[in-house]
Amino acid sequence: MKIAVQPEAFDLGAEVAALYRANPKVGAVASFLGLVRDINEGDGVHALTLEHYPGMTEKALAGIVGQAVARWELLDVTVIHRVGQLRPSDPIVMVAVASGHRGEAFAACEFIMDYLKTRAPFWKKEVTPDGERWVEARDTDDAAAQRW
Amino acid sequence: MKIAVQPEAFDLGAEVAALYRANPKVGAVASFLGLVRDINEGDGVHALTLEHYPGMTEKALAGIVGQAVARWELLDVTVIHRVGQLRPSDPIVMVAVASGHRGEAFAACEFIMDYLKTRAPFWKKEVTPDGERWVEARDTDDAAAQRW
Amino acid sequence: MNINVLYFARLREAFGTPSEEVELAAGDVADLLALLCTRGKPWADELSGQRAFRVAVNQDLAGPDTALADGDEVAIFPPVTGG
Amino acid sequence: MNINVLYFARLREAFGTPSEEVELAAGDVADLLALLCTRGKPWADELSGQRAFRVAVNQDLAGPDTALADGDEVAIFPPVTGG
Repeated sequence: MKIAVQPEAFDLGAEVAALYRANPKVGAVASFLGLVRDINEGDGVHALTLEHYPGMTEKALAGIVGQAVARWELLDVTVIHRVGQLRPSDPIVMVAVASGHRGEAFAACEFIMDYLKTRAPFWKKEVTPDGERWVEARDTDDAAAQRW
Repeated sequence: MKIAVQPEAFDLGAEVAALYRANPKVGAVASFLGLVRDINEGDGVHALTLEHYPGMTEKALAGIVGQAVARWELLDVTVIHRVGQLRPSDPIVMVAVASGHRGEAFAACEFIMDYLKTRAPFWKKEVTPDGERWVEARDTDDAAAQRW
Repeated sequence: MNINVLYFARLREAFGTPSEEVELAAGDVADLLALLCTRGKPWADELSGQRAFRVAVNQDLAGPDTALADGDEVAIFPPVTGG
Repeated sequence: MNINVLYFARLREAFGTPSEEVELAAGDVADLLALLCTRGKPWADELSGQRAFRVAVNQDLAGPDTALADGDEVAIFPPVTGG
């Protein structure tokens, strides 16, 4: 398991390869990459700042991954979330889940993202032509997390 | 859209980057990587040969991707499936789906894999200590495809 | 009419050929399969319904009542196992 | 008892501080929030229930009836928006 909160960019391909190279029992890796969009709620986004709660962030992510490992037969999981200043098309978060078969990898990857979106203490502030603003939480994210 | 059937290896990270670099509206990329497992049905697998039906393979994959594009709001899709000789831990297939939001990217990626597994004309032959054998189709794959 | 019949994977090996031309009176996929089964083993073993197989007509998955026309490409193969 | 209270994101800006020590008689999260609301604006605007917020006690998400002990770290923040 690898959980990281960092300002630096990450390499999705290298992280996925690290999950299967060491373990020939891995038959499936489902992964997710979240990126800064230039349009949010109709306004152009020039930049994004990601604030977090150091200490709780890592604890929350480890708790979410632990729930996934308890629920599905997984071989390995990597979660990396960036903080600090980001620009449109910059990767923000990646989740990659290795398993023997695809159903469990897909379910666990989506579960981790849905829980991360509602339970991990990160906050986005956007810079738009009208100035800075905190991103509002989306009701659809609560609904997504409540499915599980 | 990119659909390829090839003996050559592919680069998951580069393929995912190609999906979002050109389009700042992409907020989410869900991807799947399928790999050769060294254990299938309890026997060690030394090598795998992937046979396909040239012509129909590409047509079937394009049809599956077309159904996904009609059903979800997607920005781009890449499907690459390898054929020929492969070894344990070699990547076999990748599907990557770019969208504005994660729910559609996850659903379409899993849909494409479930349909590919039951409708795209590829066949696996394994080399085990007991000799060669054709892999049998799994009932769970039919069940997975029938969900959609 | 003439039908170009292709076999893949286990069926290619069982029948010992990747393809053949089959002459068939007007009919559908079920008629073609019935004709092949009249040859006896291994055709009847594989195509009479005890073992699972799939059929594609002109590279689209097809059912037993899909009509056939002269020059059609009909592929017969085991359930797929890619991905 | 003394509670170390942390604020994040919009609430950190609204209250003009990332953290403070708050002295509280024995109680739970609801008691702490009620004490902060007695200060009036902007505390009452943000924490009296009209706007959504979340509370974590010692870095775990907590509800209003979570009991507090001396030295606890209580964080109050808007609904999260990462990922």
